[in-house]
Amino acid sequence: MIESFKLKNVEFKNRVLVASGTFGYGDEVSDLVDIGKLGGIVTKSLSMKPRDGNPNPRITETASGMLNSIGLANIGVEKFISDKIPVLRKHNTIIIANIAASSIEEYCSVLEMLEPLSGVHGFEINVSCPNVKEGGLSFGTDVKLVGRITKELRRRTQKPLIIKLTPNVTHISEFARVCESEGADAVSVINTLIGMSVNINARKPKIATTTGGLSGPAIKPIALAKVYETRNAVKIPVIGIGGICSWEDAVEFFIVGASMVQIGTANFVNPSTGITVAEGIKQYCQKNDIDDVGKIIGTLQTNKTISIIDSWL
Amino acid sequence: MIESFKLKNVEFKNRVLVASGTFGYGDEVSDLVDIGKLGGIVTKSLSMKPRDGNPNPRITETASGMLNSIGLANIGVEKFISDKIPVLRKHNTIIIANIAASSIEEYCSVLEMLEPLSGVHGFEINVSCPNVKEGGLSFGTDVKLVGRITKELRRRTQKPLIIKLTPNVTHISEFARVCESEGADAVSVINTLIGMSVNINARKPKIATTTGGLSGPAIKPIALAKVYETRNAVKIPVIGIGGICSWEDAVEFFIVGASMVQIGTANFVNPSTGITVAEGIKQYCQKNDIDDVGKIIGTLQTNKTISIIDSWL
Amino acid sequence: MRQEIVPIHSFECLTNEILELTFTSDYLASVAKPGQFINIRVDNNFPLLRRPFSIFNIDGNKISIVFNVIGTGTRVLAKKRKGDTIDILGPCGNDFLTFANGEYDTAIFVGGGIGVAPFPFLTKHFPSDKKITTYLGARHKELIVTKGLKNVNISTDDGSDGFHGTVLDLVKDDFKKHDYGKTRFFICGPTRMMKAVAEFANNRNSDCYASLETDMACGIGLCQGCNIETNGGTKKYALVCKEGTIFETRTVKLQ
Amino acid sequence: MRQEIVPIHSFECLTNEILELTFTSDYLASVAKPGQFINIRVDNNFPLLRRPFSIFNIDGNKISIVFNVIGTGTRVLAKKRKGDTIDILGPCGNDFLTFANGEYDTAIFVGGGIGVAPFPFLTKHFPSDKKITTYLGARHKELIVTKGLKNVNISTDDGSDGFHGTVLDLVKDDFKKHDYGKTRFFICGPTRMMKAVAEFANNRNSDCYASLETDMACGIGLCQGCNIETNGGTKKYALVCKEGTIFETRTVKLQ
Ligand SMILES: Cc1cc2nc3c(=O)[nH]c(=O)nc-3n(C[C@H](O)[C@H](O)[C@H](O)COP(=O)(O)OP(=O)(O)OC[C@H]3O[C@@H](n4cnc5c(N)ncnc54)[C@H](O)[C@@H]3O)c2cc1C
Ligand SMILES: Cc1cc2nc3c(=O)[nH]c(=O)nc-3n(C[C@H](O)[C@H](O)[C@H](O)COP(=O)(O)OP(=O)(O)OC[C@H]3O[C@@H](n4cnc5c(N)ncnc54)[C@H](O)[C@@H]3O)c2cc1C
Ligand SMILES: Cc1cc2nc3c(=O)[nH]c(=O)nc-3n(C[C@H](O)[C@H](O)[C@H](O)COP(=O)(O)O)c2cc1C
Ligand SMILES: Cc1cc2nc3c(=O)[nH]c(=O)nc-3n(C[C@H](O)[C@H](O)[C@H](O)COP(=O)(O)O)c2cc1C
Ligand code: FES
Ligand code: FES
Repeated sequence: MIESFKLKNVEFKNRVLVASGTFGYGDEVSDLVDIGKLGGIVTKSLSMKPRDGNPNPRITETASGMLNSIGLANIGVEKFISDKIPVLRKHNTIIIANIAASSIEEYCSVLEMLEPLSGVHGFEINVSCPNVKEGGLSFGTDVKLVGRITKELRRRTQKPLIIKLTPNVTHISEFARVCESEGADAVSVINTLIGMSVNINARKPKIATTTGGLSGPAIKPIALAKVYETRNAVKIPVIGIGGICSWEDAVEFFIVGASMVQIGTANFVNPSTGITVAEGIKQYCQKNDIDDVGKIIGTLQTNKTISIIDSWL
Repeated sequence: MIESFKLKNVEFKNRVLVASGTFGYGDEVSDLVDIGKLGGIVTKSLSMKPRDGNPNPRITETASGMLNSIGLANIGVEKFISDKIPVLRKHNTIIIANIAASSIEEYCSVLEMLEPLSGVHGFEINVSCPNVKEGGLSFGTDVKLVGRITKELRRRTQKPLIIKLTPNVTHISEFARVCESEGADAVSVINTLIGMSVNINARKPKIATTTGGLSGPAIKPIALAKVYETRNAVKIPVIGIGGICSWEDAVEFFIVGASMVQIGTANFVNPSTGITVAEGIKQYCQKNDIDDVGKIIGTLQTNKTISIIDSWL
Repeated sequence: MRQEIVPIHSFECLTNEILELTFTSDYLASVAKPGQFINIRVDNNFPLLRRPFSIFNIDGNKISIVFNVIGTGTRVLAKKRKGDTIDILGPCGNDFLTFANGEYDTAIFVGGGIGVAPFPFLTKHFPSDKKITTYLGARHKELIVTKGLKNVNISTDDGSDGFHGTVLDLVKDDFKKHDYGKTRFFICGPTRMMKAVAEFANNRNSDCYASLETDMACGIGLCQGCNIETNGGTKKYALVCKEGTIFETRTVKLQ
Repeated sequence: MRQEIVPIHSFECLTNEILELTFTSDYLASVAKPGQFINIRVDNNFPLLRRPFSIFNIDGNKISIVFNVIGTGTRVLAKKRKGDTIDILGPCGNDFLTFANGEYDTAIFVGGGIGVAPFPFLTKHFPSDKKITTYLGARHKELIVTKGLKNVNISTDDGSDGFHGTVLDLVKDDFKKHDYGKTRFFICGPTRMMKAVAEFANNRNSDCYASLETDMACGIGLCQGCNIETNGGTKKYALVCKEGTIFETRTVKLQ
């Protein structure tokens, strides 16, 4: 039974990764989780300088979900290289460095520092970051900027380059297309949705930054629809993310067209979710005589008799 | 204690309405719910011709939410006028006719038929409909078309004109602004989010149309953020919709800036939610010596020390 | 129709897999009819939507339902205890008795799996001038409930109880052995089974009344989510929760 | 640290509002220290996140927590029964005993409301060369738990038990009457109360170790959601779940 997946020159032992910002640098839970069984780890977003992150409160629970505004608190790329890579190397899994930045130059510089290191197998680019030059508007909602970021980074790396798209746009497929045409190897879909929650007694937002990112099972239907839209627009692999808690959830993403999946919020509930999901997928395939997980990808059977024009909500 | 709210020339006895498509035409549950206690009823979307709606299955449950793709099944405006308005007149509440259409002309014609009738107090325009001329792309994601619809309808009605915006866009505030400048009296925020769900055994979408509209508590954080964004962009009232199940939920919407709220999915669980929400709001105000519900609107206290540029997720 | 918070009176295991939950409601007991269902909010927060259950029996002011644990909602329900309350809305839907009168000799009840649920209550109130023959089919014997039924014939897919085969095979087999005269069918179960039995019945020129099942968001006609395609009526679709759940099988497309 | 599914051994009402839940875990019993907490998944689906609870007592392989019902999670937890299982992750956080040794005569324990939770277990294992004086404050008497504590002084906001006033007023009052020598404070409760007591302690040149509470998504250092601002350390924020929950109050900004 083939569980593995190859992206450019990198082979993932299975199609289940842990999502950026939800698994630290892999060293927090090595006593709880057998990390070698994961397809890969996407690191917390790394920026050039260390970032303290946002004031508290940074998180709040919502119905079947949570809001967060950690503020990309991270140790900075230098400390990552000196302190974390030696530890990460010991895990027998693929390490994808996720990069966040507030200018195109910063994206490039962080990537260039990591490119030569054999402990980093590929890159995922978080474009849901405020563009300082544009007064803080997110890169990820501007299709031209996402194209330029992809182009600049592509020139600088031989490793797999994955662009992580934000769902907070009208047509995510436009963004996926520009990533594809500028040479990205894959797109990750989705990052968190903008949301908020209010403490009605204090009349204050429940997280300090007013709005935050919504994640968890609540967003799974939205994520599936975005993956499906993306998959129908591009030929490069789509990595499905959003509310995955079980192998059944992961299989839904495969069926709509995701080539790999990432586990985010569920790690907070069960740090070993990634492993139980990977094992569940394997058993599902064995039970159903599927000899390669890849054969499930994009197998959704839709009702062809319904035209778009008829499909009013 | 003032509970009422005046929109243009229409006075709502309280700020809680039931949302389009979730309360029929008010005649399904008159034995269960004392409709006279609602601020108002927004009717199921009405189109020129009757619509059968989409094939089954049309609904499926998701984590703290549901997907629907009813297909705007409705009896058509003529039958609405002949069969439903006489019944609706008997309810001592405000009736807002929600209009759906597949061309600007159709929006205008339906509105013109309803405009002279005293049983209809105002209009809510559902722009999340496929524009047949554009091959089925939604009107609601094209800011120019939403502007034109508003302009054309405004010329044809003296009654409150409310545009119901879709959340499936990058900047909902742009849409609210064009509605305001073309003369809308209010905007409703939000309609459902595009989502999907898969039956992994059959490898088929759980609803016949593949994608559907996500509603319920799961989307409340997104709806609050969209209302907040809209409220900060326009001066006309914003009607908050999305996942409201309790008076506490409604107060969250008021605090972020909604002038009224609508109850959707919660009606399916407890058909009298609108009334319990309205009563809860009243009691909350009395307990807190608030003499007018309006005094809560837009009272959110945000942390001014955090700039946009710093507020990375 | 009312929404009520009612106390659970008792819990009973009818088999290793099937539970009977009994609660108290004067109102429901006084108005509910065989074939109607109630819509239960199993918990305050999760799952979001109510779950529909057929009325299994009414005795004084005690109403009972039967169910087996198949997912989130039924799992939560199975954890309730005597003295806990549940939030119910009902009675919903039309009733079998509306279709009970007419010119036929024997009422044929066919229940597939948990589709047995409405028949005990129906048996109790069925016009006494008709004979009743009941057929139950299920995957295995732990899904067979005979409480409150008359003249029961059993089939199981695995042969662990009664006839080894589908319930339709059982019916066909039994019909060869007996003459039930003019028959009318009342059926409830998985759609595929109902489709097969309905064809058999309609081919014999028997009317067949089926209690249909679809996903439901509201159960009371508000959401329009429970549609089924009709066979050449004036409307393309009917709402199962309100216009049904019971339909004459020739009027709807079972699929 | 482990994730385990453990059986509930017993449930006891300590007051009309406070429940003690006891479960069995050989592992946890062998490693957990006073002041540490466990993170409980109260149900499979809802609420989504685990809920943190301090370890109240360990006796053999029986571990107990105490709580009162304040929201969704604690309501679900209160419905569990002996024999049900719960999903726990722990032990999490640092422990009070690390800060117990030193040059002082009396350990002052101050618990506000359910903040009493860690003190019985701490009392049991506290270095025997120290005297202990305990102060409990709560809104009213149903929130007062004295089980397993030594030398307890009580205050309630409504005067229904003990001193009528805040726990800080009680401490001040009692300190006027007695000489406790050199003191060190160990406190847990609502942030406002901890801030006030910490100021009092620090003003007396006593160290004050507070077990802090923040919303937590993971409880194990993965999400970075539980930050608290530090007082001029090298880092602006510390993670309560991992670097705490116990901090010397001069090192963090309580607000
Ligand atoms: C009018 C009506 C009357 C009903 N009467 C009864 C009754 O008396 N007793 C009873 O036990 N059930 C009855 N049902 C079915 C019952 O409502 C469902 O079993 C219940 O909603 C399942 O809820 P759940 O949350 O446990 O399962 P879910 O978590 O919603 O579903 C679990 C799994 O089971 C599948 N599933 C869900 N529903 C069904 C189904 N009906 N058949 C097969 N697979 C399904 C789902 O696809 C999913 O994979 C009735 C349904 C209707 C519409
Ligand atoms: C390290 C740590 C140890 C803890 N130990 C214990 C313990 O031993 N016993 C115990 O009972 N609790 C303890 N708590 C608090 C406990 O985790 C919360 O009470 C619990 O998470 C509430 O869950 P809920 O779902 O019932 O409430 P929710 O539904 O999450 O909240 C209900 C309402 O209460 C408010 N609320 C939530 N948490 C608190 C709070 N801590 N204080 C005041 N209001 C709040 C919410 O804003 C909301 O309005 C501890 C917390 C931490 C961080
Ligand atoms: C607490 C938290 C921190 C996150 N930090 C990052 C991050 O640093 N970089 C990034 O690209 N995504 C980040 N994400 C987004 C997740 O990687 C993921 O895209 C999102 O949460 C949706 O998946 P989920 O529903 O499985 O959580 C974070 C999410 C959470 C909940
Ligand atoms: C079953 C269903 C049918 C709906 N039909 C309509 C409709 O006909 N017209 C419309 O403008 N909105 C329709 N909506 C959207 C709701 O009015 C509302 O905007 C949305 O459900 C979000 O609110 P909620 O989370 O409270 O349900 C429908 C929603 C549901 C769930
Ligand atoms: S279930 Fe809502 S209309 Fe039938
Ligand atoms: S709660 Fe997640 S890091 Fe502390």
